[in-house]
Amino acid sequence: MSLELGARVAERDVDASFEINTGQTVALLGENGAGKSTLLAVAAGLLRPERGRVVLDGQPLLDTDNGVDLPPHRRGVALLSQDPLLFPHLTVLDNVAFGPRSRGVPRRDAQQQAEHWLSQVGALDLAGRKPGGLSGGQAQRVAIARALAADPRLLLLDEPMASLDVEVTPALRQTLRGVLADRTAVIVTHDVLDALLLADRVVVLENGRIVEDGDTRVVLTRPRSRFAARLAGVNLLAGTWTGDHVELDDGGVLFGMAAEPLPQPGDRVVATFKPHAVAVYRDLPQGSPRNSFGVRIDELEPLGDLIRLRTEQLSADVTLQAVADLDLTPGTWAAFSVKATEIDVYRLA
Amino acid sequence: MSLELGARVAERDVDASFEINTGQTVALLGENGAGKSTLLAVAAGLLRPERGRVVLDGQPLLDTDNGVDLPPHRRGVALLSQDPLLFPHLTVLDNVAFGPRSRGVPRRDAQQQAEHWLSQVGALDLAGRKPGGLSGGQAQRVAIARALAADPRLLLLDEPMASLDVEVTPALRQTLRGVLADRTAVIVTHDVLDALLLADRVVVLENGRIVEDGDTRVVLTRPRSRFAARLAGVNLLAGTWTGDHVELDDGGVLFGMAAEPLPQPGDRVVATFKPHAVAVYRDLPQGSPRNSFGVRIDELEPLGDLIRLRTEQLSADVTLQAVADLDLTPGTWAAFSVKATEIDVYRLA
Amino acid sequence: GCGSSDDDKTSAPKSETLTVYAAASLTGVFTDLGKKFEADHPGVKVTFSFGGSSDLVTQIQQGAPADVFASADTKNMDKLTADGLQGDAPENFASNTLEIVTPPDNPAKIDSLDDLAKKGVALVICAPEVPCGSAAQKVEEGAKLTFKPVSEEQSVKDVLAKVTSGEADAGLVYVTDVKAAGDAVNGVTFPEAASAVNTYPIATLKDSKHAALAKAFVELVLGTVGQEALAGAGFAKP
Amino acid sequence: MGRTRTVGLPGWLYVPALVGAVFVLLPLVAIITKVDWANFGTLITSESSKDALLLSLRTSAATTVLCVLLGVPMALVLARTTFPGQNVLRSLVLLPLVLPPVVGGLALLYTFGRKGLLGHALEVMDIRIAFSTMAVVLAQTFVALPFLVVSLEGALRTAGQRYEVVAAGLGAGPTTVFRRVTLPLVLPGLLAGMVLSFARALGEFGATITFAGSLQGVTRTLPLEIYLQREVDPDAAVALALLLVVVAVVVIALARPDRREP
Amino acid sequence: MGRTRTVGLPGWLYVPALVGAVFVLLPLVAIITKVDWANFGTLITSESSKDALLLSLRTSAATTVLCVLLGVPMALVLARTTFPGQNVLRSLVLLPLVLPPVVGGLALLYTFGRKGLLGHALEVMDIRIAFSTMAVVLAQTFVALPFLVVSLEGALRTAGQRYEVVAAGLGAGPTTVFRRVTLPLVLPGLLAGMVLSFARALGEFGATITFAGSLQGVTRTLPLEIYLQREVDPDAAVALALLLVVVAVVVIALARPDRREP
Ligand SMILES: Nc1ncnc2c1ncn2[C@@H]1O[C@H](COP(=O)(O)OP(=O)(O)OP(=O)(O)O)[C@@H](O)[C@H]1O
Ligand SMILES: Nc1ncnc2c1ncn2[C@@H]1O[C@H](COP(=O)(O)OP(=O)(O)OP(=O)(O)O)[C@@H](O)[C@H]1O
Ligand code: MOO
Ligand SMILES: [Mg+2]
Ligand SMILES: [Mg+2]
Repeated sequence: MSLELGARVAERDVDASFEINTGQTVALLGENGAGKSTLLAVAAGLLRPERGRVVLDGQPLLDTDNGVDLPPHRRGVALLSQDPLLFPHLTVLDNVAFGPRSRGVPRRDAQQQAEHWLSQVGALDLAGRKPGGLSGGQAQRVAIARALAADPRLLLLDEPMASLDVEVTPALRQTLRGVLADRTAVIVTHDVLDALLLADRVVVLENGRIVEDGDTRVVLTRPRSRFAARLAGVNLLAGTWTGDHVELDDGGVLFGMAAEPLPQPGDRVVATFKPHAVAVYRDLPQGSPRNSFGVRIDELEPLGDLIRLRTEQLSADVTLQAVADLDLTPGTWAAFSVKATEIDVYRLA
Repeated sequence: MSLELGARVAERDVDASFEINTGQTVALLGENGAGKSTLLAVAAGLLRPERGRVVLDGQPLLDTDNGVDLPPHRRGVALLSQDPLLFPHLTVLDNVAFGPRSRGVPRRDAQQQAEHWLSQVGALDLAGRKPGGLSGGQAQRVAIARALAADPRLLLLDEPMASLDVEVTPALRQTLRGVLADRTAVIVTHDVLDALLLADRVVVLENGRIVEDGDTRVVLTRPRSRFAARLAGVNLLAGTWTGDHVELDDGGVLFGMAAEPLPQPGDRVVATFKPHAVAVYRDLPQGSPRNSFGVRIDELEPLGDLIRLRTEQLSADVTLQAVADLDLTPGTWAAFSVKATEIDVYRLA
Repeated sequence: GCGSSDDDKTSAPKSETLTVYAAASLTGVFTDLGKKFEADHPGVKVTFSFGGSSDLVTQIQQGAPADVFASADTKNMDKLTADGLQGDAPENFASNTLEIVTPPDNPAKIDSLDDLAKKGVALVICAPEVPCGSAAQKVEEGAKLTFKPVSEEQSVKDVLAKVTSGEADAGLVYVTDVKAAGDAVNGVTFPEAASAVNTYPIATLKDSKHAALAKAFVELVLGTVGQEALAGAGFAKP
Repeated sequence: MGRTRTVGLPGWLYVPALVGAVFVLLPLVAIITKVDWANFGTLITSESSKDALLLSLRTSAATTVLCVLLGVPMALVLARTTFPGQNVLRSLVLLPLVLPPVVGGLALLYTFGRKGLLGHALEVMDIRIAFSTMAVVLAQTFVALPFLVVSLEGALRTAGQRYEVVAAGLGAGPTTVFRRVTLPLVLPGLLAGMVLSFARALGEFGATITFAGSLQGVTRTLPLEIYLQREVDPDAAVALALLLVVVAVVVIALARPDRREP
Repeated sequence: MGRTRTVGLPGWLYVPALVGAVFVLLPLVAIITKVDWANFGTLITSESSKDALLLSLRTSAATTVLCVLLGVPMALVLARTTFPGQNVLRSLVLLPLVLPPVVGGLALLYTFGRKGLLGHALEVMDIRIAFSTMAVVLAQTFVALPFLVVSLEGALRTAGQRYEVVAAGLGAGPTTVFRRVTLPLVLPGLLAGMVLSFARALGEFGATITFAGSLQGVTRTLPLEIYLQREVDPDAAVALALLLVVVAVVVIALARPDRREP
């Protein structure tokens, strides 16, 4: 294990710990206030937790039990925080060259490196400007370049893609992908695409505790937490396995296919199914899908050529035609119906 | 016309002007640095342009030609900027109650209103906190509540949804939808969903100039600018109409269906088609679709159950199966092929 | 001064500096005498440090490089001799008596010492703690009067300033101060002044590196030239 | 509790910092060694000492209030508006700092004295300022005002106007912005300025003696009393100086706000 | 050019601001009315005046340098570290502000004088500080240092540590952070502090006359010369005071940085 990051910060109700391998990238997901930035601050040495342990490539950076606490500049950890915080007195170029210069790289080389990273984020034309004269997205790009140019042993990115435009996002994601490929990194994001494309692993935080931790694709296809399910765009319902079906926590009953490792009666389980698999009717149907729910439609979202219908707990993807035929608008009552074969049931760890 | 907003700021290379009706919401789109925040700052009275005109419901707020320039607090314009800027010395509740209190609402009523808006953004539990103790997304939500509570005649929202988690985004979008329904508002966003669901009109800025301005659905289904096309997720190619086909700016030829108003030979046109309509092969095919391009695949993005293939200019949506069969990875060369019936050709205004 | 190189009788005109610490009230006279002394002793420069007598004593006690000290009262000179810092024994070279001072137009119509005790006269005198104040107190007690001053100043110059600025109707200062102030004030002499005479002593200092020059300067002050200059400024014989 | 981390200072920096601290503290120690402890109590509790101390505290407090009333608006105008000649005005407002206090006192006499610029006007209104406690307050305010203006203007500029602009956008008029945003945000700077002006007023000597004179209980503040005692009883002067130091330390420590990082 | 908008000030605020400005400026006008313009040139160009002016400029410049060398580290230690007794230390460092300068001069004498705390040690090393130009610089530094420390500490606290923390995260050690981030960011505050200390040094009188004495060309600075001239030639004193004011205004105006909103 190459990065071990654990911290307890009672004041913020955060108590979490995870490990990743050298060269791996982990996506840290979770709702606002879950504790994502807090964990990054501990890793970067900006916040001293009551108890914490940060070990990078075998070197303890922080170990409250043994009184180890390296200052930030000796950790080799670069943090791109949610606020770009570009040095206001330096030009964009000098901001990006700051990391290399601090490592002792000669001025000209540092500036060349800075130019390289600025061009990678599509901001080379801003090199001579002062941060005060940048737009929000421009500042964010420069901050990304500055973090990357620092060439740290551990890279921490807190919502790097927020406030970037659609023109630059795919290209930048591509750049980050290259940069993160052979680098130990933690990336905080609210975007499932970032997680899917950039991270090998996903850690999901809820109220300061880790509720899910695993391979990205596994977590996003077989989510065990509501948050991951929401993020992955699949429907997730929690309940108890009876041996035959799931007794949902809110009282209903759900039939589905139990997946390996098979749950035992009484086990806690989650049932997941894709929005695509949901058939929508105006009235509760009679027929083969044994799983039907009366729902109130909250929201309609276009999704490619389809429309995603959202209810309080579930989503269904239907065609525009269906929306028109059924006259679905926010507020309408409808019936969602799912075939049991489309439902996967997993035992919770 | 109820809001007229025009400004020239040479220093930032911005020169744009548009109008909207009372109660309408316009989405201001454009790449980073296009001038979106600049226009909002002019409307709010925070930036004085060399030339500018802001008229709200017939009352001139700014008119450089006639020397009118109302101070910000007398404009009835609330701006939610990209940086939340919550007052650090006031609690969250008092921050949100600040607007009502400034309007002269008694303390208790103002606090009740504040509580209402806090609950709307899912931040009621933060009411007693100081802004210094909020996470990035929490602060953003409070800032939204504060802007809404000010109950302005004109509401300006600069990327309100950035850094919000997936749990809260749909609900908040729903809230904003209700709030914006009967309100004159300008919303800056990088998210097509926000534009689609919240705005009646779309204005697209490029390099400080307006390149597109129209009904949201029209702009997003028949985009005339590269940026709008990218945002809408459709492919867009520009060229000249010959009377029979489009001569593309980069040299190729494209056959498509000319839409009303019919272009005349020599007219500048744009051709658009959906990623869904693109068939993908490993080699250039012989057959009915006369439009084929050799492309290098840059990126694969999951999109619901499909995969979106991105090239430098075009996108194609294909099934996972197809990706596997054709062994498509970033860097592969492939052929994109589109039937002429799937291509719409519009005359540029 | 353990036999330092202070043999100034050598005629070689090497540049030497004599440093004189003198009470502030001597500023005018001593500056002139200094010029005279320089003329008589080519190659010698006289510099003065003028200040309140007690400040000067403190400084000399802390090692100030003074060759001569001229005090405005015997009390401060006594502090110096108590520490054994004087060279030759101090000698009195002048004295000063009090005089009433009023603005030129004399708005309160002050003619005598008794008038100072009148109601409504804005009188300013020195605080009893400083030499001119103790003199004023002596005069007051001697005449069996009770002054109601609006201010008890720290120094004679502060009293004078209040009168020249027209702020005060009358003040008690030294004869020399009235003379120095010229047209800016009006002086009123009074017989009771004789009961409080302030004596000025002068001495060379033990640590002086220019003992002979210092002695010469003291002699100049005590001699006819010095006495004439002092008389010209209004000082009386000791 | 989790603590936000401070970036360390370079080690070499502590050397000059220590030299500086010693340089300032050693003279204070020197004073303490000179104190005649046996008679300390009686020295500082004499009638005149108590009068002087009380007068000093009263006038310094009044001065601080006056500095706030005049200085806060001045700092705001300097920091938040631009007008031609602003830089010259700012330099001029700083002048009482550079003027030797005695000259400052003279200047006040030339202004408010019986024969001063405003003398006639004041006489007509039957206001006599010289030799009154009011004169002490004016003299102290004259020398202390720049301290408040300078430190508050600095705080206002550093704080910037971002929050004020937000408040205006929410509909708050200038007075509301001033009361609910500007003032609370620069409170630490204001308190620092108040401490500085109080301290400067407490130590003021030259301008007071020149403009206000020196009468026990009316115009003779503690510094004047110290100066006077020095003539007759250096022990008493040293004891009083120490008293002044203690009073200042107490006031400064009490007034010091709980300054947390913003 | 597009201009960022300032939020207006409440109108009533201009009244006290004007009163304050008049209160500070009127005495200066009063001085000017007292100047004997006919002889102004000869009064200020006398040998002793020139000596005094030069000495004042030289010593004040040296004082400013010394204040920067000692004060910047002190301000950093006060603003960026925490240690027990810090608040007491801060109050003590402020003390020269509150000490009447004459008492400050006495304290310096008790420290560096022949019979002072360090007197013996200095004598052994054959260093004579009191009554030399060095003594003037020390006296001025003693009274001017708190100005630099206070204004810089305020600037450091207001600027916060966010950028320093970012710099450390990018791998910059404490010295690099200090040189490339901290110092440039608080430059306006540092310049303000330097102006204040220079101004205070230029006007210093009481501590200088007590600790350094008043020898022409060696220790008699402009304020001392003014005081002396008042004894013999009040016109000359007023002329010199005006000269001091002009010098101060010029220096302050030259040093004033182009302070833009951050
Ligand atoms: N400086 C602070 N002092 C005290 N509590 C804080 C502070 N900053 C954040 N918190 C609290 O700690 C918890 C975790 O905050 P953190 O910033 O780590 O959240 P986050 O997961 O990064 O959220 P977001 O997605 O909104 O950025 C939140 O409840 C927040 O309110
Ligand atoms: N304070 C400023 N001074 C000078 N130029 C500025 C300033 N702020 C922004 N600019 C420049 O003006 C242009 C428009 O900036 P603006 O902030 O309006 O962009 P934007 O459309 O809001 O971008 P984003 O999506 O990144 O927020 C940009 O080129 C930017 O660099
Ligand atoms: O020198 Mo004195 O002490 O003027 O009276
Ligand atoms: Mg966060
Ligand atoms: Mg913007």
